[in-house]
Amino acid sequence: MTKPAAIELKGISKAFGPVQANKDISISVAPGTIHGIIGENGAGKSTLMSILYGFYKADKGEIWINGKNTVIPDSQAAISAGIGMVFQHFKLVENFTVLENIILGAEDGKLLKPSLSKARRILKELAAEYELNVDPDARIDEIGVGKQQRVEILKALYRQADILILDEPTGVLTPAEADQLFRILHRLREEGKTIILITHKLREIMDTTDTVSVMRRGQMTATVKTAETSPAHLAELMVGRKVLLQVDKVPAKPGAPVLEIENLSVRDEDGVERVKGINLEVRAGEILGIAGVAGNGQSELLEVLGGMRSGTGSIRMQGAELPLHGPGSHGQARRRAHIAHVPEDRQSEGLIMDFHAWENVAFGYHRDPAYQRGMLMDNAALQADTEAKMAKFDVRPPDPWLAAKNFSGGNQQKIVVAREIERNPELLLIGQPTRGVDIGAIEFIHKQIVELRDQGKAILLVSVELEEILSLSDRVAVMFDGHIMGERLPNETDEKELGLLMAGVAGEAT
Amino acid sequence: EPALIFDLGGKFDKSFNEAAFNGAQRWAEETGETFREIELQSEAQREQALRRFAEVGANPIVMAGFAFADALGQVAADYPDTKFVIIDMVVDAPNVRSVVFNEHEGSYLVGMMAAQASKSGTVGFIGGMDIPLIRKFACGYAQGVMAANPDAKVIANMTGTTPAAWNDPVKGSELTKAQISQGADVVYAAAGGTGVGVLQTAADENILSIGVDSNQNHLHPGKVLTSMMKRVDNAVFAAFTDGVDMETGFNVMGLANGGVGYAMDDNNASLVNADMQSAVDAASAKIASGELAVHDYMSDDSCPALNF
Amino acid sequence: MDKMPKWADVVLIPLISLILAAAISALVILAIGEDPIAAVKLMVDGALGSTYGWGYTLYYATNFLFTGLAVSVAFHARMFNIGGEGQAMLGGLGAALVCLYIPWPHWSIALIAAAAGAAIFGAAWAAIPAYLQAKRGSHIVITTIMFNFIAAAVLNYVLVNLLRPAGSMDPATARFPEATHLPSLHDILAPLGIAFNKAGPANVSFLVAIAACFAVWLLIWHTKLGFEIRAFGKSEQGALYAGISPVKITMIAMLISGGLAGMMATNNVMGEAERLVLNSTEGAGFIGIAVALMGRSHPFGVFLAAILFGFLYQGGAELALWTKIPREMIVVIQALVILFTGALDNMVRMPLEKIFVTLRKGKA
Amino acid sequence: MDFLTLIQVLDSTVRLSTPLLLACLAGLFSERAGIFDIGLEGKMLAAAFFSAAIAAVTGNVWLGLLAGVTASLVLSALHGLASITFRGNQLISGLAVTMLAQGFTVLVAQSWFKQGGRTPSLLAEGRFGPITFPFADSVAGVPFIGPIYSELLSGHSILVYVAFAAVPATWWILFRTRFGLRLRAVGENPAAVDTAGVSVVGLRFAAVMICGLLCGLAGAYLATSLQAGFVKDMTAGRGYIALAALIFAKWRPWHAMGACLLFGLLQAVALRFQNIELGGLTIPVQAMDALPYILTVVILAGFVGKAIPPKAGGEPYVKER
Ligand SMILES: Nc1ncnc2c1ncn2[C@@H]1O[C@H](COP(=O)(O)OP(=O)(O)OP(=O)(O)O)[C@@H](O)[C@H]1O
Ligand SMILES: Nc1ncnc2c1ncn2[C@@H]1O[C@H](COP(=O)(O)OP(=O)(O)OP(=O)(O)O)[C@@H](O)[C@H]1O
Ligand SMILES: [Mg+2]
Ligand SMILES: [Mg+2]
Repeated sequence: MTKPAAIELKGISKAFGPVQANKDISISVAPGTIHGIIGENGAGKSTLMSILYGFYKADKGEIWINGKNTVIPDSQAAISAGIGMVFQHFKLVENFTVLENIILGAEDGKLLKPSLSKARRILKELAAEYELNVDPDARIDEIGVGKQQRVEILKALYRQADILILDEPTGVLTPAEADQLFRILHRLREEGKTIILITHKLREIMDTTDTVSVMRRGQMTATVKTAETSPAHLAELMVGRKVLLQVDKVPAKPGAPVLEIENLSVRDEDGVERVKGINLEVRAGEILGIAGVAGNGQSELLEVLGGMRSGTGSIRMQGAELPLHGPGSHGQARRRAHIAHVPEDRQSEGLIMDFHAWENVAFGYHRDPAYQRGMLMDNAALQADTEAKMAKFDVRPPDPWLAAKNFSGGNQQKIVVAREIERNPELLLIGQPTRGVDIGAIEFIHKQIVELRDQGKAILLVSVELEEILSLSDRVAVMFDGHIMGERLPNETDEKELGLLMAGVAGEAT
Repeated sequence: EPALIFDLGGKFDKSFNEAAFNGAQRWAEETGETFREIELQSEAQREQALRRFAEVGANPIVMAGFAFADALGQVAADYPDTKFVIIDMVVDAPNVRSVVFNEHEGSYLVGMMAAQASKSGTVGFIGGMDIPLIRKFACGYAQGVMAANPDAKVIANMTGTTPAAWNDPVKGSELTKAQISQGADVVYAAAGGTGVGVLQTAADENILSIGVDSNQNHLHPGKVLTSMMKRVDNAVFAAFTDGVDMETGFNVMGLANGGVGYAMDDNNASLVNADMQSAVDAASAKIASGELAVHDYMSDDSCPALNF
Repeated sequence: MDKMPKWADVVLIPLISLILAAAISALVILAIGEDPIAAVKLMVDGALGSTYGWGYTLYYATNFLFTGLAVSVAFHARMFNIGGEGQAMLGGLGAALVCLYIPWPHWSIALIAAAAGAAIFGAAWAAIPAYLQAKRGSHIVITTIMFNFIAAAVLNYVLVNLLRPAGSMDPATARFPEATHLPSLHDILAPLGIAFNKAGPANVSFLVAIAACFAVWLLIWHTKLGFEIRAFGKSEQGALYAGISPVKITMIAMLISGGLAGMMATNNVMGEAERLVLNSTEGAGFIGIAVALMGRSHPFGVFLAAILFGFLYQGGAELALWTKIPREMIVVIQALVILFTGALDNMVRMPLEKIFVTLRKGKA
Repeated sequence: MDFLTLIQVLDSTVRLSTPLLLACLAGLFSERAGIFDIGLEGKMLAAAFFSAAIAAVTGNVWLGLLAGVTASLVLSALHGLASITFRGNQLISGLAVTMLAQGFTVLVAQSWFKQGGRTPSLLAEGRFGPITFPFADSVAGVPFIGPIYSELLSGHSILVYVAFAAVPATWWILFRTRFGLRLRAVGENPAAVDTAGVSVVGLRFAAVMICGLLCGLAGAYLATSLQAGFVKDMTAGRGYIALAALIFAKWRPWHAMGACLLFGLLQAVALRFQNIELGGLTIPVQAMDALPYILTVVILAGFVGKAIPPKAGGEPYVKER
């Protein structure tokens, strides 16, 4: 007799108001396997898993765990059933210590002390067993996202989860951290645990999973054995058409320097120096990629160039000096200097989530005379402009009156990119252009960036995705601890060398 | 049908408005007739209430409180056949009777009693909202204290600067405690609802207090030295009794015509000895006859006996 | 896609909430032994049944329009201005100084000047909490509450020690000169052949308030500044990205807010009392919060809500005038209206949304 | 200032701090759990009225206390219903609760006692009397220590001691117990608590009810201990001052005590030293009255810096949009 499925979902449906996030979904996952789930943004992956974890309640459907029909009204029930979940957005209390986060909800008695000491002991064992080292007394907001994810995994293991769900775990990890995560996942599988992995990265699916399910618009469209499929096939299942997985571009023809950065330093709110006297140059018609592990100063570099923070040193745009602090160093002034900026975080920076699409298309450029009529704003002109941009960038749905929050992540990103690229800037600053974006949209956004380059514009690309950096950039600079560790040409280097530079090893500092 | 309008402090403030109400009530009981009344909700309603009553034919209309003066000034001319009575303020119009009280005179008398009853030579005054009218009380009181004991010390405090000061017994209580620790052993409260806290604390701490407007001696028998009576009730009663044919004009209620005075009853009989009473009665007679003039703070905004 | 049609959101929900508030108020009236139906009749009659009633209803509504707009503008920049009361008090001082110390040839010029004076004083009173919020991060809810208390003390000092005419014991200024007296609705409507009761205090400031509604609407939805205020209110981080200065927007939004609250003085001080008295604001600053909430911070909504609260105020006054129901009843009713329309509106919305979603599914 | 005056001022500080402290700790529980509460004022007021009313009717102060606390709990439940169950705006709910209490107390007082919205004055059994420490009288004469013991420490009502004992208790509950850990977590990140299998709604209601309990004590203290009966609006803005103290204390129990003592001291000083003469210049009484408020602003602006509230504070926990 074969063992019953670790997880079996039967006919799960879930609606958020008018949005049907899951429609009659059934899957079954064998114990001791890693099961991948892929799908476009908004396909309903997170919703499905949250139902399994008792975070949302399904409108319809049954959940069977290890062959038993199990009702999961809340997360407590899911935990008792041996399910652990690492959410796309971590569920940690930021000003608590690691230890406190781990015992939260799983305390042993009414008093904290015994729980804490027991957790400390078990944590040590787990850390040793799975190479999951974290300082139990560190506060969450003091440790990096990679470590935070470890805490989430430890939380699940501490609760003795047999089934582990990971929702886009590698979106925020460095390649090394991702590799380590997958090592751990394999270990867990060997121990007989069942793992569900949601990701947008087909390579991870191919390398890690045993089976894979594809979701589209709330429905489960296919479940296949990983060994019997290919990335191209999966991509097609996901998007419903053939997708180009490689960036298609001709060699760059760099022109005159557009942006010249000299001895630029930036401090953050706490006075810590995050960018330490760097020198860089971006030329017309080239893409300069900045590689680096998150938190090594790339974000601050983008922000100071985009006018969101102040710094010291000097930056020149087409030969003209731009102020780095005080009046004239704000985002409006940068825009007037023909610098466009796609920020790293579209939801909290690039867009106002409650604004209509047309307001978001004006956002940042709302002072543009073309949008004014006398003392008032010309809202009609703006709406027309938005419709045009939405059509050109294939934003779906093409409705200028829809609030930004009601678009999927990929379409949100398209709105931001459309706004910035359509300004025809001399310099485009673009951070994490495809973070959490599905492959259909990735393909489209990459094409737009390359097209802009081919028009002779300068592009400064910051991404933690090495693959993206290598495939898009004409030149790669690696940042570590606020310094530029070195510059490489993408065809003369490989992920390994860059990985070393990103870790601060070797390379001649500039 | 006559009408009575209470000021923002409310009908049952245990002092001023309540005195007015008692006067009306007495009239109603004696005549068996009814009257209209309203407690104001806001400043803007003053004029509204006046017009409303005038329009439905209430006559006379009595209003308790100086703050009506402005509104009445606007309204009186529009209703020449209606008689208006305003208490605590003067409005010059042919159909208005203005009743003012010589609170400084009454306060002078209770000030004398305070000084005589005090063993420490320090007495207190706790006012409600810091407005000239209350300073008038304080000034008369201080003069009385000085008259009885030139070495005495008067500690005067106001509860606050907003209308909330009429209704903050907690603060009244703390002020009393503060005055006690500064040596006061008699306190005079001219503070509306705040005074309830003053009298309470004085009783708790075993010192004497003096009530105001109505007879408050009964609130803490044996602990309230006396009350400065301001016979608003008489004024209202008289107005209602005079009815539509009343004489209008300026009407001063002082010691001479029984408009102010001090309260004696069973509750405080044991506290007031014959010496005290005779001294006070003598002063009272002198003031009534004009022989003794008590300075009115509001006449020149200053007080010879007290610094504010 | 939204769950409900817009009309349901802006009309149906507030309406049901109001009915609930009214129902509970009726129960309270019943509980204290009075007749709720007679009470409602009295309120409607007294507030809306005659031009006399309208004169008062619109007068109160004018106050609430100004403070409601003030709160709304701050809301759009995500600031909770609880200081409308204090700002309106100081606005009164500004209007009084303008009216008392400058001889004006005609009321219209005086009105413009007094409105400006009131707005400047109100804005100045809002400026300090705004500055502290912008620069020092001091919570504006707390600082504006504190500034209400401080304003009361300042006004008290000024009225008692500085502006009170000699010999007067009313802590109030002298009467403003004749030339600054504003025409009442009676004066305005008479030439048009409309008979409006002479007694009601509603005056030309009502029209100013309506103009202010329109101006705020233009500002918020049709100007660059309004765009920036709304963007800042929705996302401070986003504003920074777009080059919108948080300090600047915080200051400007609060100055406008304080200015609007201050301008209430044209109605209650200049238009009605024609002198500055203590506590002339009568809590309108707090009612403005309810008005802004009920009006969903939209000028048109604020207009309707202000009329509603004007009705409640005037109706409540009539109630106190002709029945034994104490004046605090009206405070209870207001609290219930605020509770149901502002805090408990999801109680109505949640089931309603379900109904609409099912309806739509049925159709699809 | 001589030593005795100092003792008196401090004694008065203790009395005036007590309602602030109880209300401040009440707010602390609620806000630490992510529910902002500007309705402290209203709850205190309701408790003040009902404790005084029932104490007046029954002549039993303990029954009064029970009634006061119950009234405050009812309003807390209303606030919880609005802001937790129905995810309404917490500030509005707090405001409505306060207004409701302001109107309702007077309405009921008028309907029950017909004394213009106040209760009859309470007699001795209707009030919490002072608790005299052992030997208080005998050591009163000892210099320095004597007055401190007999005046400052001894002789307060039981609720004063309860208030000050509540400070370490609050600290212990918040930082040493499972409940406290969860309560703090739910104010920072309710989703974390939810996904850890603990009920957000349950925790928040518990916090709000504790808040109600403490506000009830504060109100009862005002009406049956500090005073002898209820009068309209007798809380006089104390709920707001308590909120300011809470922010000043950055939501920490011991600091809350410090802040409340400071505000109590300010009030005591303002009461005691009106019309202060400074080198011939008389500081007007209005300035002294406004002093606590001015200082609150100054403190918020100058000394506290950015007071960062619990992260999830003020926001309803919404899972499904
Ligand atoms: N809490 C919620 N309330 C309302 N609608 C929601 C909620 N969460 C998700 N949705 C909607 O449900 C749909 C499915 O969302 P879900 O997050 O499950 O997609 P996903 O496949 O995980 O997408 P992504 O790849 O972007 O993470 C989307 O249309 C989304 O907008
Ligand atoms: N986003 C834009 N795109 C094109 N032109 C712009 C843009 N913003 C401003 N301008 C031009 O610059 C002029 C000055 O604009 P603006 O008033 O915003 O500048 P500023 O006063 O320096 O900005 P701020 O007031 O934010 O300091 C405008 O009249 C317009 O012609
Ligand atoms: Mg997802
Ligand atoms: Mg400009």
